[in-house]
Amino acid sequence: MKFAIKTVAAGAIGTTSLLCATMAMSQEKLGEIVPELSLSYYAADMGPVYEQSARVLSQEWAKLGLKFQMRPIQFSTFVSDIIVGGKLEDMAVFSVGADPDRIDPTFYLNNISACGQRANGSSWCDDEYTKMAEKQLTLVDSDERLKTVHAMQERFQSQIPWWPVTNTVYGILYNSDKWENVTNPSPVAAHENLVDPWLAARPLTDDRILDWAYLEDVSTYNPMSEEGATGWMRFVYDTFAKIGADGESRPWAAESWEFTDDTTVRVKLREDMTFHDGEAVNADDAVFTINKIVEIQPPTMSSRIGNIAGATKIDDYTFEFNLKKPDATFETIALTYLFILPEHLWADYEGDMANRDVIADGVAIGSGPFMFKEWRVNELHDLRTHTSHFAAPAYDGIRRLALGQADAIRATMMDGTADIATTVLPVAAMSDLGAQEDFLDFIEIPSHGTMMTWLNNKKAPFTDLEFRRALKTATARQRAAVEGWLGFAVPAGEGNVPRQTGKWYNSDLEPVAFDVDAARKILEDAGYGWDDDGRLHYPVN
Amino acid sequence: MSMTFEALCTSLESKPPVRLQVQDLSVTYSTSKGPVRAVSQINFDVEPGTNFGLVGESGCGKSTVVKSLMRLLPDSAKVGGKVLLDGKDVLAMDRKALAAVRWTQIALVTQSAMNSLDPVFTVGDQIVESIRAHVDVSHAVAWARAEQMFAMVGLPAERLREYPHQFSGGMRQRAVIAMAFSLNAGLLLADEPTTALDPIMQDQIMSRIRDIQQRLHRSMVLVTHDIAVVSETCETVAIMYAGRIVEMGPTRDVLNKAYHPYTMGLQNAFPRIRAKGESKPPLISISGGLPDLLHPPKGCRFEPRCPFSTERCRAEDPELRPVGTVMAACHHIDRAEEFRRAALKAETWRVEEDVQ
Amino acid sequence: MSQSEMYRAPRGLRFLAPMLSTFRLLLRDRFAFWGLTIFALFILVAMIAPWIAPYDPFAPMMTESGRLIRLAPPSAEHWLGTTAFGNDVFSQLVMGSRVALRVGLVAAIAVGFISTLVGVISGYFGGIIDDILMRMTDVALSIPTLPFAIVAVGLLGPSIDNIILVITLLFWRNGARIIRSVVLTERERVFVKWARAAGASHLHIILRHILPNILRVVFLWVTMSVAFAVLTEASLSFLGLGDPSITSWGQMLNTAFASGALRTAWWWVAPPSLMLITLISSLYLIGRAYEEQTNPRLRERT
Amino acid sequence: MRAYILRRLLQSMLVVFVVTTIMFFMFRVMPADPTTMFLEGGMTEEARQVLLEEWGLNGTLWEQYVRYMGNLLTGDFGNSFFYRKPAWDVLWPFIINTLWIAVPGLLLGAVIGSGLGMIVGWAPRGGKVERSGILLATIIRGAPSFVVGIMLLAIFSSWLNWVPGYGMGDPQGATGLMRYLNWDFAHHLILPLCAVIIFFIPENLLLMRSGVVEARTEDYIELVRAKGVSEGRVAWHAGRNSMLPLITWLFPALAETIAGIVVVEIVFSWPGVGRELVLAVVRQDYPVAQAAFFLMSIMIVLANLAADLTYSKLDPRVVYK
Repeated sequence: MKFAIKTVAAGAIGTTSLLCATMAMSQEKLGEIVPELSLSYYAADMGPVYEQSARVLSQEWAKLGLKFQMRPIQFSTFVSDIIVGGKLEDMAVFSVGADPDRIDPTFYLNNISACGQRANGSSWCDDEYTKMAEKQLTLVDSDERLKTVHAMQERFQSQIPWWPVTNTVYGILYNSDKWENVTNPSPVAAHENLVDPWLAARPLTDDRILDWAYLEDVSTYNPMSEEGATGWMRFVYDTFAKIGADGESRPWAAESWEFTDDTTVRVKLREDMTFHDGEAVNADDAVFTINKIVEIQPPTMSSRIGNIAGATKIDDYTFEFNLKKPDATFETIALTYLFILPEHLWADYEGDMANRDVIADGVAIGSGPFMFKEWRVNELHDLRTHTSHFAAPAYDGIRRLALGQADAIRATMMDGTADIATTVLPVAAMSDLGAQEDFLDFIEIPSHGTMMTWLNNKKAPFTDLEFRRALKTATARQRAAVEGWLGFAVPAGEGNVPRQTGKWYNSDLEPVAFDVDAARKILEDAGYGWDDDGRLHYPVN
Repeated sequence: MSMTFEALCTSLESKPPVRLQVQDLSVTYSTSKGPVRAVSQINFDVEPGTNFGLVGESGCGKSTVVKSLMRLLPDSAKVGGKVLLDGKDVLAMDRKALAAVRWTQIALVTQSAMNSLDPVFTVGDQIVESIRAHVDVSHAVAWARAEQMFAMVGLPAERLREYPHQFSGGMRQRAVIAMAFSLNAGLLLADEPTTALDPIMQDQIMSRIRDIQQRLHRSMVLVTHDIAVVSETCETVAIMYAGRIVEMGPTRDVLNKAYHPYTMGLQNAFPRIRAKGESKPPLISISGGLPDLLHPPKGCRFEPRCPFSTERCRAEDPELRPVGTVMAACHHIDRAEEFRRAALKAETWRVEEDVQ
Repeated sequence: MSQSEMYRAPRGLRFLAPMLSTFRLLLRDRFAFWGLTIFALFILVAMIAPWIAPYDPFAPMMTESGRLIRLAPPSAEHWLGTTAFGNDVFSQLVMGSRVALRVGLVAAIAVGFISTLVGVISGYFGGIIDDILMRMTDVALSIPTLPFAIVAVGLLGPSIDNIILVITLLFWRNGARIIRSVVLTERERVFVKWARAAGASHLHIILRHILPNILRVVFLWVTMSVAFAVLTEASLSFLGLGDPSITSWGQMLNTAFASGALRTAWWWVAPPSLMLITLISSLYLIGRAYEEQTNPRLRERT
Repeated sequence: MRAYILRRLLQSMLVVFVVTTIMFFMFRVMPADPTTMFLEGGMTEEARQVLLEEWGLNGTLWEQYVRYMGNLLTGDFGNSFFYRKPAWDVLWPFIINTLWIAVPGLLLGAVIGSGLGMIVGWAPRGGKVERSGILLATIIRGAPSFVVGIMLLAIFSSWLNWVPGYGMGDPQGATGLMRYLNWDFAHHLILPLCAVIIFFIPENLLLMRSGVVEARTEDYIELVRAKGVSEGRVAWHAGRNSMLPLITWLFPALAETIAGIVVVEIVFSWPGVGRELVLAVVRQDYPVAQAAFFLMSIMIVLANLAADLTYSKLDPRVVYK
């Protein structure tokens, strides 16, 4: 019996090795097979858009002979692992929001592209590009800075480390029977903006409270430790400047400002400003706030105050910022972000200011257009208009309902409990409602929010420029915009800066049209090959 | 305005005993294998204040008779004939009238002492429930009545607050008896009240029931398979076999001068206390079992086990006919004397093939 | 199913006999009959799902002019209309049955296996082992099911295999207790004591005497855990913690809910809800009727 | 009796301790770390270390565990990462909201369920009432609680528009304690409460029914009927005896019912502990999630204890050794 087994085994080994040999012969001009690639994207907790987009994009990429393993990941795990954790395995499709300070291109140029940056998940590191990135930060003169920014995009476009797929179109749905002059905050998302549409809106009926159906993202009313809802905080605590649609900073609490030299900015405050408790606002408050912030370095503000050395008072309504090094983004990122705290309420507070419970101490007092009235956690926020504010809105108060799910928001909009809805209810549903109901109007907000495709630039096959070029050529931007975002997104431009940021976008980058055959041609010229069942193989080297 | 305790007692004591007349009572159970005539053509009367015995092997339908008197049979049972309580037919009463009669006119002492009381209610509450269901009295007054009843059956009053599982078998039966008399019902149905108890307790309970009967002058139907108990307790007795009354009459006459072979056999099966010096009669049992009531035999139902059975017995079902002071359902009543003598000998009952 | 009936069964059928008799028993009960037929129907639909689904569940339905057919009510081409993303609801519904049964059956078998293992070991051996296992069950019993699942899936990532793992971790505990109590009664049976006295090994006793008798309870428990598994997966998916790359009914309802179409697109919301109800209640019907068979007191007495 | 309670209490505390430990390690193993929310905004590394320090997430896992357990004993659940105030202050108002739908839901569900169960159990065997009763109960039991929620929403809120389907009260409604004692709150409470009640009815119904079916064959039922009491009273005797299995199931089943309540809160945007737990998990806010979880396990353990105690009240035969 034992003898029989041995012969059978020997025969088996013989045949299999023969088979391998033949196999190898017919494929010998093919290199190793390109392994299955993992495609990470936001899971269902961020809504169905990402699942649909990832599926559409992977369908087209698969036509290059690639095979994908879909990997939905929850938002917080995605951010900490892939965006900042450096654990991007192969590819990722995700999106970044339309924050106001991203109208300044630094976030796209530096934070997610330059070497050594924490948020550079695609771990692309190009010395020439990074040198330009550091330089652009210091060019206070915007014309000179523009040239560098455009040159960086040129360099980026030649290397294609990653690329944007679509730019998000946000939306506002409002009750047009009860409110008018609801202006468009484009390119910034409504929930991040202050002026449009919130301060512009005017009531048509005697319901002079603007009810906003939204979700609960405010964690505290202490501006030094609030990170999620910076927009809402700026309703209560005024900032020195506001960013306009064209990317320029417009005067707000600061009447005017100028760079007296590369590292000092002289700021002239308005003289008619008062805090919610009636106290006048002057340079002392501003200087006190800035120096306190620089002194305690609150963790949540660290990324924006790193370059500020301190502030010195000149006279009652003027003071100077002292910067550590020249910073081109100061006007657009710092001035529109820093707020003014009432010195008379904070000066003698010993404890850890960043974690002070302002509501318990009753010091949720700023100089912004709205005064704090009430916060029922997970239910609603209630602010009343600060009538003596220079840009006070034409109604009595704003109330934000923390409904947090689409169906409830839809119901409140339909029965009039809510007057305006901005997110959570999908933009497509908003436009449907706007069309169906005559008392509801829909406004489209093209924004610089971007859905982008990241590649792991440290790992084959993404190290090969030709492969990256082919992959970008086979990126179905139009299909993702239509089928993923249901038409409420537009195919993105070229390079790494969104087209919606206005002058910063380098419009003469040569476009890469979507063409799967051209992409396969690029791979063929680069020596890649396909086996019988269509799978892509590396070039033989 | 609810009655006081004294008013309750006087009204109860003044209740007369009840006359029971059962006419052509028959009960048929519909089972998956077909209808079973458990009881057919039962007729008997119970004079007010007298005790009527119903005797027979277990499974002869005596419990079914008792239950049908109070309409406690399951829905699958169809009951025919009349049951007259002081002239009113219980079987014809509507639900409300029936509820009014139950426990006020006719009370029941069940057989299984073990769980005839609801385990999760105190015994006192259960007695009070039976009182307040019919009489508008406060809980305290009903409780006092319950204490009175407990005294009557020789149980300490504080036991009323305890639960059935804290009572012994005998005590539980006495509690049920106390409950039965709580409204001094005219007629007491005692369905084998002592079967589940040991002999000593049996005797105590039966003597307890007897002297209550005398004192309260109630009528009673006592169901048992124990001839000794019947002979000491009941004035008249009916012997049942396979759903039929085979012999009925004054207890003394039926037991001493039985006319139906089954009655004779039944007596042999029970130890009888003889006057000193008499020879100890051998205990003779009746071999065989009850007929299958699904397909009852054409002739006399006792025929297969009767040592004196004849061709006629097999062919024709004998009617209950009066003879002397009793009634018996047998074709050969005239040969009773001869049968009685033969019945005493053991070999008569050792049934060889069809003795002629 | 008396002992003798089982022993007459030929040697090989020792395990099959109780199952066959259980099956016959179930068919006699009206509820179980309907439960079984509906469940069988689901299994059939799940098996032939790819062939009867007219479109790919995720394929976007386009008009000729390339416009996405969104939220279209039921029509000839789309029997159950389309979703907010232009996918065909009927195809998603049919493919959803595959997911539900895959989760249900795999999780139930795993749960059944673990609960039987724990139940038999702690019931049969008793003593320290029994205490430890039972204390573990106590702890497991006091963990709230869905919150644990929410945390665990949030932790492990929302793939379907993680959900099955979480369900298994959650639902073995109730079964272990039920099976242990049955094993305790079986262990006291005379023939078990006799077999022990005759020197039979533990394993032999468990396999030949204990297990066949408790198969019925295990069967009851497995049926119930299929229902629990389907229910938990649907709840997790509805809360947005399910696996978005598959088309489970819970996921469909989550997408509908997140698109605010709950009140308008009834054709998108009603079918998955009804499917869930029918599948889970058919399983409960089987479990319930089965429960009644095993408990003589409940059996209808005619 | 007291010895038994003591032993049960100790046992419960052990169970809660073990559950909390499991939860602690589960969160710590979680891949994402809670500073994620800030990382996207580009927080520097030192700032992140300051935060970790502040949240007690520094040091070895063991140190964190000992620190967490130590605080737990003093009732300090740690500070919420998101709200940056004690987790207990965050959760405290939500507990009342959850109890508003959990307790009445549980009780009404049990009462209605067992009442129906008694009717179905008392009906003639194999009759129409029994069959339709069982079928209906099984179907409702088969419906996941969010399906029940969605159906209630679709029918009563959007189609008939009788009841609002979200939130706890009109935004400008009363505040403080008064908000719970007005019509507007009751108006908003109706739907979620019905969802929880419906979620409870089937189990109660089926259990009571099988209890009554078993009890009605007992001898004492015959004697009670012989006493000439009303048919309802006779049924009450059977029902009263079937309460025991019901109670033993009812309280420990809270572990499953909390699941139902979580989903109901999400569907109806009811600001309760369940909804906060889901939000906390998505936000990686460990302390709040752990505190919410701790609360729920406490509720279940107390429920088990309550079941034991009421059991003795209901069944005098049970004696505590």
